[in-house]
Amino acid sequence: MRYIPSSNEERADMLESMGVPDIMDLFESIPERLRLDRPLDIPAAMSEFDLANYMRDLAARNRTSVPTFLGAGVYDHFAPVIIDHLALRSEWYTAYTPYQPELSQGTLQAIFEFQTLVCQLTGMEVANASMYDGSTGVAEAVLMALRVNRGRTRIVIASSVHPHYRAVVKTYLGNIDVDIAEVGFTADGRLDLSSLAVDANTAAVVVQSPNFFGAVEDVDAVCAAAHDAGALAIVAVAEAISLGLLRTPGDSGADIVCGEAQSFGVPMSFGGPFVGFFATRDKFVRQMPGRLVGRATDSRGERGFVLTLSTREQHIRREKATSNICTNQGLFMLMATIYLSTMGRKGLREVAEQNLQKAHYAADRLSRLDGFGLRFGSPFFNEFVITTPGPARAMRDALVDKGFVAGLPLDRYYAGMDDALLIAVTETATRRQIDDLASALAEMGRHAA
Amino acid sequence: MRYIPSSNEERADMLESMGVPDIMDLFESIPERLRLDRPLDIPAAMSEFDLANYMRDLAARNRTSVPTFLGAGVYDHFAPVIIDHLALRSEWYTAYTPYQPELSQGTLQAIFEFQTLVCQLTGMEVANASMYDGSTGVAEAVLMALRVNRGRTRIVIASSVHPHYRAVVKTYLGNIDVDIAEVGFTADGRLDLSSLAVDANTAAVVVQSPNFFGAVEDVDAVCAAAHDAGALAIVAVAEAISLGLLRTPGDSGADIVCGEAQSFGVPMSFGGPFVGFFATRDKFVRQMPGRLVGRATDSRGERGFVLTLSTREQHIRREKATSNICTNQGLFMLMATIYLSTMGRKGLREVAEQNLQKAHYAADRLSRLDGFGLRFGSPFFNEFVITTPGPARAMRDALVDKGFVAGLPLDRYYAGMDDALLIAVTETATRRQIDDLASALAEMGRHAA
Amino acid sequence: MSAKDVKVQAAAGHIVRTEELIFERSRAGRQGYKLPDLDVPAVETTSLVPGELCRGDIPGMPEVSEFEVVRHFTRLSTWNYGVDTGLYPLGSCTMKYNPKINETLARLEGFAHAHPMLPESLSQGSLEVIKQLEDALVEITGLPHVSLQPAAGAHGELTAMLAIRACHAKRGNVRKKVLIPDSAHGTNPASAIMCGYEVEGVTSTSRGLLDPADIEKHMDESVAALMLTNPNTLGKFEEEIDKVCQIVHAKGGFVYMDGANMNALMGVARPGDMGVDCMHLNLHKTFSTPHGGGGPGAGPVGVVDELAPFLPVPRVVRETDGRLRLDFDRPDSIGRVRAFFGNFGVLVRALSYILTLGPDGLREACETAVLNANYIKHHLHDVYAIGFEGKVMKEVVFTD
Amino acid sequence: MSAKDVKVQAAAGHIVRTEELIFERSRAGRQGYKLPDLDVPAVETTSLVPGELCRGDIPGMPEVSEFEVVRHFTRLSTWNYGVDTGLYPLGSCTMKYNPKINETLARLEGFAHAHPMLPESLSQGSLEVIKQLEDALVEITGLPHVSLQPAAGAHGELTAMLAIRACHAKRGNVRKKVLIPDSAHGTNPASAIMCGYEVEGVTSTSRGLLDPADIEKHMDESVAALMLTNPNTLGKFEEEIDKVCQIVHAKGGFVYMDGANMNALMGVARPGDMGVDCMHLNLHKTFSTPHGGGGPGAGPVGVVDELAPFLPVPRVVRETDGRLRLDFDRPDSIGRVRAFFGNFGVLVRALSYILTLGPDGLREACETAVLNANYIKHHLHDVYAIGFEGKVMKEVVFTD
Ligand SMILES: Cc1ncc(COP(=O)(O)O)c(C=O)c1O
Ligand SMILES: Cc1ncc(COP(=O)(O)O)c(C=O)c1O
Repeated sequence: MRYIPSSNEERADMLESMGVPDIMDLFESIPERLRLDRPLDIPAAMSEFDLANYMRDLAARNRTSVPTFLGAGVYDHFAPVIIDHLALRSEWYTAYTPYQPELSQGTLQAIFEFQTLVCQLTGMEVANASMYDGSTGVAEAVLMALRVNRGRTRIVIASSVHPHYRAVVKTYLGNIDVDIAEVGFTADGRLDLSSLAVDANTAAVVVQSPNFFGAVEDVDAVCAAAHDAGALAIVAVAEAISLGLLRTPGDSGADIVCGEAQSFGVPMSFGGPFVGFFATRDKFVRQMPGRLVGRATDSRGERGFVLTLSTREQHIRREKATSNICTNQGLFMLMATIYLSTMGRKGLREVAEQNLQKAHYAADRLSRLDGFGLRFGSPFFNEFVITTPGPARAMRDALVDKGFVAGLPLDRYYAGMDDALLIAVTETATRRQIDDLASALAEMGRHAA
Repeated sequence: MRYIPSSNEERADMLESMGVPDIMDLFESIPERLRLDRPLDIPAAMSEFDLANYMRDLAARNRTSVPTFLGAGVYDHFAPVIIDHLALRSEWYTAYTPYQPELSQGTLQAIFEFQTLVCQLTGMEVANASMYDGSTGVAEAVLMALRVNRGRTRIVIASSVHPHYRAVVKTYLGNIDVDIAEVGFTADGRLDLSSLAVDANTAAVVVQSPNFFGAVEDVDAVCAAAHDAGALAIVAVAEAISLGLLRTPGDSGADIVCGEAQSFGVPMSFGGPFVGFFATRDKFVRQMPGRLVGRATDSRGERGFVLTLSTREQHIRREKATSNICTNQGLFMLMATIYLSTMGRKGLREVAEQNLQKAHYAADRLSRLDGFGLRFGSPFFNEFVITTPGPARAMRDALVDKGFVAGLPLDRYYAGMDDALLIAVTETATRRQIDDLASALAEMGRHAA
Repeated sequence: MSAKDVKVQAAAGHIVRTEELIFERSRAGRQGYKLPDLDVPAVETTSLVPGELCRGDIPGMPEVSEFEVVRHFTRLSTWNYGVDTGLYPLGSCTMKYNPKINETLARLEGFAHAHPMLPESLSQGSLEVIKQLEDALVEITGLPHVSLQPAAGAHGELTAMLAIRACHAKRGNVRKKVLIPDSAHGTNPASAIMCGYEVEGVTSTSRGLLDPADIEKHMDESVAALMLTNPNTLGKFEEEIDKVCQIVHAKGGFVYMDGANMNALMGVARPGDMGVDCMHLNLHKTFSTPHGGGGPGAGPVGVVDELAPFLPVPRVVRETDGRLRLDFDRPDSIGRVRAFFGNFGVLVRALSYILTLGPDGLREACETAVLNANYIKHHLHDVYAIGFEGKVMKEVVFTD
Repeated sequence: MSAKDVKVQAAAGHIVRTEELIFERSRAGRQGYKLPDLDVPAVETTSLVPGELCRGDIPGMPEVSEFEVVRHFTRLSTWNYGVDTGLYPLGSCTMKYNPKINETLARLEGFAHAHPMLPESLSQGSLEVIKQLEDALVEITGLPHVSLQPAAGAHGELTAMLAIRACHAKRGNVRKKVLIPDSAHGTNPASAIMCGYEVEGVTSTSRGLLDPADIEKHMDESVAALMLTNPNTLGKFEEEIDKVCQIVHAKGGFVYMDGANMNALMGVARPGDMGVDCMHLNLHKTFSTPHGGGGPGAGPVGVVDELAPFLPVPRVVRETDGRLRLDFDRPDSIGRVRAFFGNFGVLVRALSYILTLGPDGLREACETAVLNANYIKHHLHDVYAIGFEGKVMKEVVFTD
């Protein structure tokens, strides 16, 4: 087996040196009755050449070359190629979790830089080394809020939060005695402040902005409402590029900001691996889940980086840990850090601007088509919902044959949204593609009418 | 410009610190009359995103997905993917020529390993750090032979040597007073020993094996004939995989072995960059062109590697150098070294065996088709010439539409070979592809008949 | 700021002796990117989003050239040590070779550029990867249902424990506690707690193993599950695991096995055959996917039939015509444990590994790991004190 | 064996302190590869090729696992220093950033997997790369014909000098010698000699420049060409280059310019406008393609109309319908200087660089290089003695 350094001969020699006649003698502690008495029934070993062809064939069965206007928490952004070149340096990806600082200064400094960038982007004070993804980050944020507001047993979450995120929160909270209340949205697609009831038993209010419909929420108002009742305000961000343009959740008063950083140079990869980010206020740091890296100075005054405050973590506190998270998304955290370093102060703003402009151009074009319209009237970033003449799902399917994935039909996510299509437009969509989509939709519209 | 570290502001500061009002003042030594008074007329700067699309479009205009049976000095072999992963480590490809050993031990040790591998494969005593490619290697070998046999002014070269190699020899020798005699081939496609005339004025005889037709030459006999007249025997190898199976040129008596190592893990890349190898006998080392790395021991007994015998080189001897070669094919030498290390002693043999077996299977199938036959009867490695019913070029062109590149028509290279197609079959050709080619040819044959 | 300043003894020296923070390389006006020109008519930003919803400039964010980014992260990388740099004889975490071909395949355009919300008809390649990997892991673990959704080992533990709890709930009694040996990885108790269970410790014998009699004592109707690690964190196989499982089952409990050390069993024995009800695997250990300096991982969960209805949604199902689809209609499911379908890129790598090794290769990897561990034990036996006597599996504990 | 054992003062220390030769890692039976099974009926080898034409085993060749190959070359690499590792202020050789995107693009399947003998109709992409790069270099150098065939700078020198000689030959007198300043790179005289010329040295003035009066003295009907470097190896621009060219031309000679230092002129001045007849460029310097630890490079040659017929075959020609083809019908050509069409993969990178920078970027790169060199000169002026006074271009010579 070409991945195993030693040869059969060497292994025989090793056995001999130990006075062990047969390799199976080393498995003597596994009782005969518990051993598998046949070879595994999986495909026979493939050569690299055959494997590459096999996987290439599988990959080709995904049709990824059609222009898609899909978003819904995963965005097709431009990623500078240096990200992949750098992340492919094996010192990064073959390294272990940075428990031994003397072998891990590279990873530790990168985490420190990531944490700092997350703080800059969110307007928060402290950030961790990453969560599995945006959805689990929100669930962990809610658990954290329950620790901070110990005794409170109610959570309010906007139904304009990504349906997957809400589902994960429900799964995570399913077995503890907590009440999850959903607050609906107004006709313009934003959290309905008038029905937002935060009481003294509410540990946190969760809002996402831009929300699942792409609309920019009035985060200041939501935070204020939460704070008025002593609840924490949790702000989720599924489209991290928006942080380059929109008012920071920190400025709006958020206590916890968490979300998905896939937009920062991470491939869509059928939904993962991604990288969740998580930031909060200094005063809550001991309740924060996940790893945290701090700057250290040695006796000679030289700088170094170490895992810090690890008493919060499961490998120290076992039953009392803030979370069970251990392995997180190290390498993809690195990729996001490289992305942000490359785009930098100006670039992130410019990408965000281009998303805003292109999405509005598209929304304008599509909503003018006969039979189509914008579902919601509130300000949006790079995603919006259009109403279609007839069922959106059928229309989406028909357009696939014309070479487009026009967006996500919302029928499965919200009642009464059979005619709603969620459309994302990033900087990678060309005007030509948008115009072509408009023409194709217009034609569909004429047939539907 | 994103590749330039400094900003406009910084550059302005630098100018100021030097008391220089305008950057153009630094160009004052270029007289006004010699300056370009307009911007260059080349396409405007592209973003990475646009560039990637642009080049992807160009690449897609090459049709490389059709199975090809082309060889003729460039072979489609399997290359383990680790080659590219390792060669993409920037310590390798962004390093300079290893003039400073303290910054270049990696490159120097790799060269040493390459040289050693080349010696093992060719059966020779000393090898250099690489030549541009196989063709220029042969030309340099001839020049070297003229230095070794100073005073002799004749070279004999087999016409079964790759036509490009012969052309390059002609170009390199065009301006010195040397006579190039070609010796033809027999009906079985090998150098015609009976008409090989080596006289006391002949500095070298050049033979290629396997030769351009894929046939294995009687290298022992050619070397003996050369040696009988005091000439050097130069053996060229265009298909380096053959070294895993065929008698080494060193054992056959070669004085210089040179050739193309593209087969060792180097992509075909429309003909370059490749990597020429060059080996000779210890006694001729001072006449050898190119760089040579030796093992050094420091005062503490530690091992290191250094460029050695550089008095042969142009940067020391200027007019008296053995060659003008300076930059060679460093990175591709590394790739070949990684290939050979990975395949190793057994793997190279196994690849060679598979080439032999598949090529003979193909030759057998194709030569049995009505109207087709084998042009030559001598033993061959992985390449052979078939005769076609009707012009081979037209047949090749017609087959392209059926999704094959069936081989190389030889009409442009040899008179009287209008019906000859040079076909290479490597380990990457599947039996299925060979069978399909046979069926397609059979059908063509029926139409031609 | 996230900076926590700590004093340590001595920072490690290195050939690249200094590397600033990326922020310290920043100078106003430097630029590392270039975007295509905007190809739609530009409209005033504030006419699209009201000014009060917008942020200003991002103070502190770096401004550096592309070249500086490259140098920075190249230099930083050289401060890391990884399996490609040299031997990494770390217990439990199975630092094995991360095959390069897997990195290449996970980056194939068709995989890397696949949006998870593409219609199923355009995602058959991804669904095949998931299905084929599930099938292979079913065979390797001997557990008939596998979910690939969990993002890491601890996430797999959580998922499995949630399924156990849901099953107990469905039966009418969620029960109160989970038995966990002291030597278990810290994530085990933390995961159990997250599912709302109390943790009760069980101790191992002087031979470093679980004692069935002791388990018998702990076991009653209030115990939802026993979480054990096998081979355990001392590197030893639980010789009476089948008996332990019978004891737990007899009282209506489930046995959860932490499969992080599965490298020492692959192809030789299957937890499903031992009576284990559910387990997680760490693909970033046993199945060669990179540790990545702390992730991403993947922590698939395998379960017996009884627990299958509770696995997370969606499940990948093969239709009679061979096509694959996503099944969301699982009323008993614990729901989603994360958005989308797991760390798909990691799954591509793990499948590639399994296809490369095949049945013989997996077993060879297992045998070689066990051999190497015992070899080290044998030859260091005189130098260090061995924590516990007897044959070890893939790791060995020394004390000094 | 190729081993030459040398004694040196001290081998450099390093974090990866030891790494054996790959041969020393070898053990019988280790294996780093797996091939697909042979899918045609296997026939006895000796029935295909007679035994006496075959070799035995290959003694000494390594037997190592894939993992060991990876570790070996990873560890070795860390002993190198490159532009990604840190500043590389090397004169003449223009160590500039090697953009990563260029590496990616050169590896596109359509380029990397293109066989050079594919019919032209299947190679239009490659031919476009060649044509478009030629066109850009024509504009940058001001010389109307460019050949991309030479594999490196020295190879370009040889190609150009062969063309000059062929042109003289066609005129009836190949001439005898070539004038070369003492300060020229060693490849210049070596290339001239390879073309059968004698070399005559010319000395520079105390300002480090050529003296037209001196050239005038050397120049007669026996001189085939003057080979100069501009900016020269002292980093200075030849201020009277146009006069020098006139002097050489007046006697029927050609002026060859070594363009290895073109980085300091790009976009600001063009050799073709100065009277230069031919030159080479080093794409692995000025146009950002990697040095690769000693190659591969590419050394395109640009020439005036008079020398164009002598350029190597084949030439890429655009048909009236826009398609490209290879033109072999060039009776005066010096022939082939290498097999196929040059270091194509390097050409892809250089074209990518030029398209990325555009006219403004190329000029900015040039200006910045000249600024940096003068800045160093200015600020180190008091510390070291400057070899020659006056403004420098992209490099500066210090003596100590
Ligand atoms: C025995 C054991 N269980 C569980 C885990 C947790 O896995 P992860 O870090 O992937 O969450 C680990 C590894 O850290 C482990 O070694
Ligand atoms: C001035 C000059 N001329 C010519 C060359 C030769 O170029 P190459 O090494 O590519 O053959 C070099 C570089 O080494 C050089 O600096």
